[in-house]
Formats: sequence, structure tokens, C-alpha cells
Amino acid sequence: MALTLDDPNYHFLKVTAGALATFGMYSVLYKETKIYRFFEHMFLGLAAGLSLTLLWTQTLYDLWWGPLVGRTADKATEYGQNGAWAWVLVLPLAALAYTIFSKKHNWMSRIPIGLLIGIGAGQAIQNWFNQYGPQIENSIKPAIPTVWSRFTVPDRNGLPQAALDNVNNNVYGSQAINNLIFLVTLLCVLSYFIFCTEFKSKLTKGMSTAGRLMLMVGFGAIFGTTVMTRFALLIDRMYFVWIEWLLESLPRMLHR
Amino acid sequence: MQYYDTGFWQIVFVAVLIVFLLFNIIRARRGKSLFIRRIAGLSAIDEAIGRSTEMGRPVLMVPGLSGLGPVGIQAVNIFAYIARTAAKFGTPIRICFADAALYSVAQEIIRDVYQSEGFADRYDPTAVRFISDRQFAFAAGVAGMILREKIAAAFLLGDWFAESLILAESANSVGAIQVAGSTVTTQTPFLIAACDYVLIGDEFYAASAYLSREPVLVGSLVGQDWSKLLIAAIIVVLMVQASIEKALVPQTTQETQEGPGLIWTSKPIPARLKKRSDLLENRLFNPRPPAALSPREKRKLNAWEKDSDQ
Amino acid sequence: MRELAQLAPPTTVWTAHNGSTLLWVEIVAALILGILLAMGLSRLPIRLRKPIVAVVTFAGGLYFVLQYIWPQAQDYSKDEIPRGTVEGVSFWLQGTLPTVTNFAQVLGALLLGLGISSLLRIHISQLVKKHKDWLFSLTLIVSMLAMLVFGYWDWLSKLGPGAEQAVAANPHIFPNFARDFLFDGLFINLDAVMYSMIAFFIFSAAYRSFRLRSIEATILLGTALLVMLTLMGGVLVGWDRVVDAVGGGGGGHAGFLENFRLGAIKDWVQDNLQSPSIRAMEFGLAIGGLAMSLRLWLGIEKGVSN
Amino acid sequence: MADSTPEARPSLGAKLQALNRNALYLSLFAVVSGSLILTHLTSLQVPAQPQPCTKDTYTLLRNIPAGDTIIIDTGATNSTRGENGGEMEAVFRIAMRERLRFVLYTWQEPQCIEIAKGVIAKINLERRTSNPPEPEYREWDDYVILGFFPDGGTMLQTVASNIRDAWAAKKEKDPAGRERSVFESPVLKNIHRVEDIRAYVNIAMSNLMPTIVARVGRKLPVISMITGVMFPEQLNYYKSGQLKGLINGLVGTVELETLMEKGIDAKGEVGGHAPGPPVAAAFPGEKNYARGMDYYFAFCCAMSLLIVAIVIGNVGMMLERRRKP
Repeated sequence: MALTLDDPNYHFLKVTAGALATFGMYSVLYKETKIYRFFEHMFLGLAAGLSLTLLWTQTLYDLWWGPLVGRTADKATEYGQNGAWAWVLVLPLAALAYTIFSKKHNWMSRIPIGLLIGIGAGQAIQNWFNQYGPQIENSIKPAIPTVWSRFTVPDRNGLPQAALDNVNNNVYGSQAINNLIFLVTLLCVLSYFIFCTEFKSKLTKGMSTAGRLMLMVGFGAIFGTTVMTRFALLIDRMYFVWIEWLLESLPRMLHR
Repeated sequence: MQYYDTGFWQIVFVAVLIVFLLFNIIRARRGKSLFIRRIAGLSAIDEAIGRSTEMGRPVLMVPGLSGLGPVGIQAVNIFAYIARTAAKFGTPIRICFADAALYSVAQEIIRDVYQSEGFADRYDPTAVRFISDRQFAFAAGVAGMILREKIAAAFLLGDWFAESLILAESANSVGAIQVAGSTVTTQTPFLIAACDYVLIGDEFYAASAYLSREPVLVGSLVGQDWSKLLIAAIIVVLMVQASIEKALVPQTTQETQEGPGLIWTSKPIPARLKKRSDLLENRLFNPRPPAALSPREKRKLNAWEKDSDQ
Repeated sequence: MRELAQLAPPTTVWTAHNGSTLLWVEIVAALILGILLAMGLSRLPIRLRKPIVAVVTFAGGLYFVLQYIWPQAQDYSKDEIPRGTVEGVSFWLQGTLPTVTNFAQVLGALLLGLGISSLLRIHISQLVKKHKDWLFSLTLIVSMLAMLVFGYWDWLSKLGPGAEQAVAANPHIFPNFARDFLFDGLFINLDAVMYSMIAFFIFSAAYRSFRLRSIEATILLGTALLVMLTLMGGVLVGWDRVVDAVGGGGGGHAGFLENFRLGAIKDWVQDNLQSPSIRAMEFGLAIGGLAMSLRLWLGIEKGVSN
Repeated sequence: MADSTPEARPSLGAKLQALNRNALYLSLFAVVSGSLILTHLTSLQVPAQPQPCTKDTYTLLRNIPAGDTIIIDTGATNSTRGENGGEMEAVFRIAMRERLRFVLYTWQEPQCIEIAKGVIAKINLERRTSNPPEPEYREWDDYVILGFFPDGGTMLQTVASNIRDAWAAKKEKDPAGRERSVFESPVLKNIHRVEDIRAYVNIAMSNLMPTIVARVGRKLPVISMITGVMFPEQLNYYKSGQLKGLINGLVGTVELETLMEKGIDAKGEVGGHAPGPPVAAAFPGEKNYARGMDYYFAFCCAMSLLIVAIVIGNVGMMLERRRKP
């Protein structure tokens, strides 16, 4: 069979299918129609099929089947690997989870599940500091200027390395103030997340209110940055439909 | 874990947090009554369920893409509370999952809820569903369900990613009340924009304590507060310390390593401004490898030195 | 070098040569043993059930907690002999870690069947009961089977055992096309469509809720607008022209006014307001997660281990 | 929340506050489609203002001597093609025009490689048809493909300590069609340590950068090309110097393309003509504006529409307030 995956006819078929799928799914923006329902169910089916395929090809084959049966070296550069029979015990263990469908034995499903929960919890505790320690350290910024001669940070570009290091190493007045603002913001927001005391004093009340407002600033900024990605993807979809399918792929088909 | 230099410090830190939590849990179990401030999003739950009962439309609960971890199980606990109320009123419920393991846990918990409330007959096993473990297939499936079944209330609590807005807006378009909360900070803004009530940050974790008033949970919530205060305190103290050290204490020695064992020796140098890596706080968080190093340690060490130069 | 390849590593009680009968015997035996154990479990008296689950959970967590708190040997390698118990344990922890994490992954992956079976249960019953949506259920099942069959077949022909020859002999057999069509032609596109649809929802959500209703809403709107404007080249250029005009002399020489470039303002907000507030929120979540994990590990969490 | 609940005889204010959902969707759809097609037919260009991180990225890539090798680690799939796609095209164009050799692999999804191959083929076609026609980029001689690494983290760890071990098993067909180790290819034959590689370009839709920086970040400059969502987070890595370059999704791509068109002069001005050798030269008269610029006008229009919609909503609210105080 000489036909290859980049054959124009086949490619057109594929692109057309994609375009139809696009419009089919978009139809839901108007209302939930039979067309959408069709594509939705197809999507769910494909996804399920894909997951099952990947379950073997990307997880079990490498992580389970490989160690279980081992392999004889195929490359001159490496040793073979022996099979470890104990891996087969995973099967009955996992099977326990499926007792959930039985009224009588469903408690057994809690053994593998419990094990997984335990492992997850353990890992969470194990990684906790590695994950958040750096963030804590990162929030510690010097707030006393080391230079009083000037307030703002000098223009960095075009400076020789030594001078640049000096600038980077110093703390200028403006930076000190920013670092203080950073700290205050951090504390305010943290105080908003204190649940078990009623804030009575003006200060603490003010702090937690300010904290909530600061959160809104953060959220607004995130919103702004995320909008770009979302719109870019929509534009790409439209490009796919209008340009790649309608203006490029279709004419190429017709001119053959 | 490496204990050399300041390595012990982080262990102690985590240990203290854990002690805070356990101590307060025990305290609460001893029957010490503890206060929790009001959380708007959670007061809305009953309202939402009431509304869907009147309309006779289902209540939807989705934990996003949460897997079988702290977040997912926390979400399921909240859902269990909601399901309990729904069971009393006989309000139909739908719970959709993207993770098979969590799905199976939830199915059991919800079934127990209905049984313990004495409404085993009202429990519909297809109410708890696995939709798909592929993010957007999941979104498509749930969105379709929302629109078809015209759900009256949606609880979107858990690990939400890009799909959050698809569900929130679909639910809004059928006029459902939405209570949402995401542990993924980048999604919260969208939930705030689209939903009626939003649990921000660890209000999500506070929820189960708030709803159940279960001593264990309330106690651990107090412990969490203490822990947050501890973090705040550490940051403030170290910040003061770092500021003073940086502004007033010049660096007069340089630590270098010599000899086959790479022994640390500190040599006097002309006084200069301290770099970040010279500061105590930095050293607390980046323990310095000991003398007599193995090859791997040497590699780490070189990396560390390069790091402290920038 | 070739000899080296033939040379298989020595076996232990736990391992046997690839393809050897011994290995298969061991595997079958272990499987039977496992099944028997499982059956034995089902006979367990009720009072023992909870403890067992609790113990299993605790053990699972303990392993990783030990990974964290146990003093770590400076330089672990398979062929070094540990000095003393502490280092011995540390070596054991480091040596077994990959296996344990793989095991957790495999076990978790094997639970996928639970989900798929729930999906199928619902749709097959709809199919049988001729529920009004039975056609769609059929679509779902068919497309699932198609993806499964061709996906696996395609994998066999490309990456599976002895695939190189197969591909060389016949570069693009039908399953490759079928799989490519289902995955690249349909699945990927459906995925992308769903993703792109978010733009519409952002649009309507922003229109609906970005009102100068309260201080909070105003702040949210203000920062969002600020950031959005910095993304639009035209606006940015225009604004900076103004800055230059006022500050005199273009191109980053407007002195103090530099701080009033749109980009600069945005960066300031992000550095000094956004990142600390989000970080504080992260700390809260971190602690909450830690507490939850702790409760789960110790089995004192209500709802799951009750 | 103001939802579309029309009162009896709604006032203008009420109307403006409750525009029909479908109308909103339709307007966005129309605006995006229209502006896209317009851009396609009349290749119009919107001015962009390159940010420092984009300038650094371009300067770094532009000043790598010809014939040297870089790593391109792609995670671009079709679902984020809107951002990663443009970034990838730009990188390939720069690399090919400077005759940089590159190693291509992914540890995110196997199909990323197929997609990258497609882009390379597309750019090769451009090069064939451009006048004067430029030489095509050929596998083995100009680039090698290492394929998919299921466990990239570990792989990078090995790369950091001994790159030759890490990729020892990787083979590729030379022009003669013989299977040979990639280290015999012109791309990698002079590479003995990871430090010999000039740059690590990571094109990603997920946040893998911290792992990369942790593993190899101190041995070679890392450039991260990501989607806008992750930009604020990664910006800190750039500021702390752990990232030598950073491209902010679609806008970053447009900035990069602008730099390819205009270049950076000796005084660091974009498109300036200061005397002396430029910081980073342009590629005059070549196809610099590509997918990024194709999308940018549509993007700006969509953003403007969003802002307009927000304004309309607020105007409506004002009117309403004025009507019944």
C-alpha cells in the first residue's frame, strides 16, 4: 500500500472531519442539540477507548509487564533484565477494589483504596517542605536600604558585569518600600484565611478586609493573563476552520 | 532527608506544624468548643438544595479533576454532607468524576449516607458517575448533562483546571445556583466571575469542619490557623533579621573548600556587602553540604555554589 | 559487546530469567496464592476489617514519611554495603523507592476499569432499555471499541514487540490510518474545540460580572483591564509614546516616568500585590492539604475511614 | 448576578445589562472569523512592543555561532497550537536560518514529535520555494530526533551528569540508510558534555520548566516558551536569572517575530539604526511574520470586543442607577 498518512486526499478527509466536529461541538453554544449530543458521546467513547489503550501501552506495559517478565538484551550495549514474579500479585490486590460492586464483600475494596490513600497522604507529607519551603524563603526580602544616595534602581541596561552585580546586590529605597508592601500584603491575605478567631480590633478587621481586596487584585491579574491563552486557542480553532479547511485544503482538493 | 548543617531545621518545622494539628485535634476531642467564622459560600448550600427541591431538578456535584488525594476526598466529604440533606428532601443528585478510584470511594460513601439516613430506597446508583479521565471529554460530558437535565444547583469543588468555566457557564445558562471552590489558584478568578458563591483558597478545607462541626475537623482547623500564624511569624522575624544583616553586617569572610576532602575553610576577605546567599535566612533554607564529600555530593555542591553566585 | 548482551544477570529468589519456564511457574503460583489470600480475606470477622484497612493505609503512608524523616545516607549505590542499621534502612528506603512508586502507579492505573465499567453500565442499560438516547449510547460504545481496537493494533504495529520489522515491511497498514483518523482527525480536534470554547464562556462571564458594583468587583475589573491592555501591542505603543513625550527622549530614557509605562505598572502590581496575595493563599491551601493528609494517614478523617 | 431576566418593558439600561448570551457568542465568533480572514487576505501587521524577556530570548538565539547545537524539547500539541504552534515555528525558523543544529525530543506526549515534524516539513517547503532558494534542513546532518522519553526527569538527570550515557541507546538512519548512534551524526559528534550544547529551548503547555531548570539549568541557558497561563509564574524564574529567555504565549510569539523582522541595534533599540554591531540582527526580507502575526490582529479585535462588552454592561448599570436612585 503506497498510501501514506500525509496523502492529500486522506488529509482532506481528516481536516473535514475536524471541521465538522468543530461546528458540531459549537452548536451547543446555541442550544443543546442532537448534533452536539452525537459528538459529545463520540468524544466520550473515543476518550474511554484512548484511556484503555494508554493504560496498557504507556503504563502497564512499561511499569508492570516489563518488570514482570523481564527481557533479554536486544541492544549490544546493555544487559538483559530478569523477570520479577512478585509483580503479578498486583492483580489480585487490584481485583479487591472491584468487590465494590458486591453487596457482601465491598469492604474489601477499601484495602487497595486505603493503601493508595495512605501512599498519597505520605507523599504529600514527604514533599510538603520541598514544595513550599522555597516559597517561604522567597517571601523573605530585605526591607532596609543599603544605599541612601539614590532612591530608585539605576537603569540596568548597558552596565558592565561588575556594576550590574553591584546594582543587583544593593537594596534601593524604592525596592525596600516594595518589599515592605509585599510583606504587608502577604500578612493581610494570611489574616483573611484565619477561621477560628473573631476579629474584634480595628487593625485585625482592617487587615482581613484589605487581604480580601488584595486577593481580588491577584485574581484580576490572573484573569487578564489567562484570557490571552483562551482567546489564542479560539482564534486557532477559527484559523483551522476558515483558513486551513475552507481556504487551503478545500481548494487544493477541487483543483486536483 | 539530609540532616547536615541546617538540614534538621525543615524537619523540625514540619514536625511543629504536625504537632499543632494533632494537639488541637486532641483538644477538640476532649470537648473544648471552638469557634469558626462564617463562610458565605457554605451558608448557601441549604438555599441551593431547597431551590432544586422546589423545582424538582437535580443537584450536581463535581470535584473537577481531583484524584484520590486530600483534595478529592475533602470534596467527597462535602458532597456527602450535601447528599445527606438532599436525601432528606428526596432531591435527585448527580455526582460526576474524572478519576476512577475517587469515583469508587465516593459511590460507597454516598450509598452509606443514604442508608444511614434511612433512605436506601432513594439511592440511585447511577447518580454517582464516572464520565471520563480525559479533561475535555469530561467537560463535554458534564456540560451536556447540565444542559439536558437542567440542573438547579451546581457544586463545583476541588481541583479545577481550564474546564471549570465550561461547567460554571453552562450551569449559569440553565439558571442554576453555583457554589464553587478551587484549590487551583489560577482558576479561582473565573469561578468568581461565573459563580454565585465561591470558596476562596482553604475555605475549601475549612468547609467540612464548618458543616459537620466534627471535633476532629474543627480541631485540625484551629491547628491550621496556628500553622499559618507560625509561617507569618517566621517570615516577619527572618525578614527583620535579613534586613538588619544585609544593611549593617558586611561580609568579611569567604568560605571556600580545599584539599582532597574538600574541607570548608573560611578566609578573611575585604569587607563587602552580603549577597543573598550569605544571609542566615538563605542558609536556613539551603543547608550547606558537610566536608568529606562523595562524588554525588560534590556535584550537588558545585551546583549550590553556582546558584549562590547569581 | 555481543557477549555482554547474551550474559543475563544472576537470578535471586525474587527473579528468574526472561522467558524461562521457572519464571512462568513462579508467576502462576504467585497468582494462585494471591487469589487464595484474597478469598481468605473475605472470610475475615467483621471486627478485624476496619483495623486491617487502617493498618494498610498507615503502612502505605509510613513508607513515604520515613523517606522524609529518616537520615539519608550521603551516597547510596547498589553495590555499596551499608555501615550500621541507620544507613542500612536508608539504603533500603532509597533502593526500594522506584519499585514502590511504580507499584502505586500500576495499582492506581488498574482501577480505571471501575470507571469504565460504570460508564458502560449506564450506556448499555440505556441501549437495552431502548432509552430515547439509546442511539447516542451506541455511538459511545462503538467509538470506544473502535479506538480501543485500532489504538492497540496500531501500537503493536509500531512500538510493540518486534515492531521495527513490521513497520519496515509495511509502513502504513489500515489500522494506522484508522487510529490516525480517530485520534488525530477526531479526538484531538474535539479536544481542541472544547478547549477553545472556553473563550466564549470567559466572554459572557466577564460581561455579566465585571461591573463596578462593589469595591471588590471594581478592583477585580481594574487589574484585569490593566493586564489585558498590556497584551495589546497598539495600546502599549501608544501609551509609551505619551510617556516618552512627557519624559522627553524615547526608548527607556524617560527617567522616573519609566515607572509609568503600562508594562512597568503591570509588573509592579504583579510583583508586589499579585504574587504575595496568591502566595499567602497557597500557604493556606498547603497547610489545609497537610492537615487533610495527616488525618487520612492516621485514619482519623471522618467519612472515608469511618 | 445580572442574568438575562427581562422585566416587563425593559429600559435601555436593563437591556444593556442583559444582552442575550447567543448574541454575545455570535459577535465574538463573527469578529474573530472576520478579522482572521481579513488578516489572511491582506497580510496586515499590528505593532508589537517586545518585552525584555523576549529580547533576551532573541538575542541569545541569534548570537549562537552557526553549526553549534541546541536542544529543542517540544510539548506543542494541537490543542494549544494557538500559542505553542507559533512559538515552535519561530524557533525552527531562527535555528534554520542561522544553520544551528538541533536535537529534537519530547517527554510530554508522543504525538508532539509528529507535530514538530510537520512544522519542519512546512518550513522546509518555504525554504525550497523562497528566492533565492535556501538549502533544506535534513535529518541526521542538521538535526536528530530522539523521540519520546516517558520519564524525562530521570533522563535529564543523566543528561546533566553524562549526556553520552543518557542518549547512548538512541539510533537514527544516516542518509545512506544505515542505523547509527546519534552521537556519530554531525549534530552530536562534538558534544561530550551537556555544557557543549548552546541552549535548551522548552516549548510547553504544562509547567515542566522547574524540573528542567533544576536538572540542567546551571549547565546551559534554558529558554522557556509557554502559554500565557503560566507566564506570571515563570516570570519569577526569568527575573532570578534561572531562565535566560521566556516567551509569553501568543503575544510573546508576535514580539519574537517582530524582532526577527526589525532586529535590535547596538543601543538595544528595536528596529533602531545606531552605529556599531547590532545586539541581535534582523532577518531582512524573509518570512518573519508567521502564525503569531496571523493571529494577532484577531486577538486584538477579540480583546477590544471583550472590553467593549464590559463597558456596555457598566454603562447599562449606570443608566439603570440613574433611572431609579
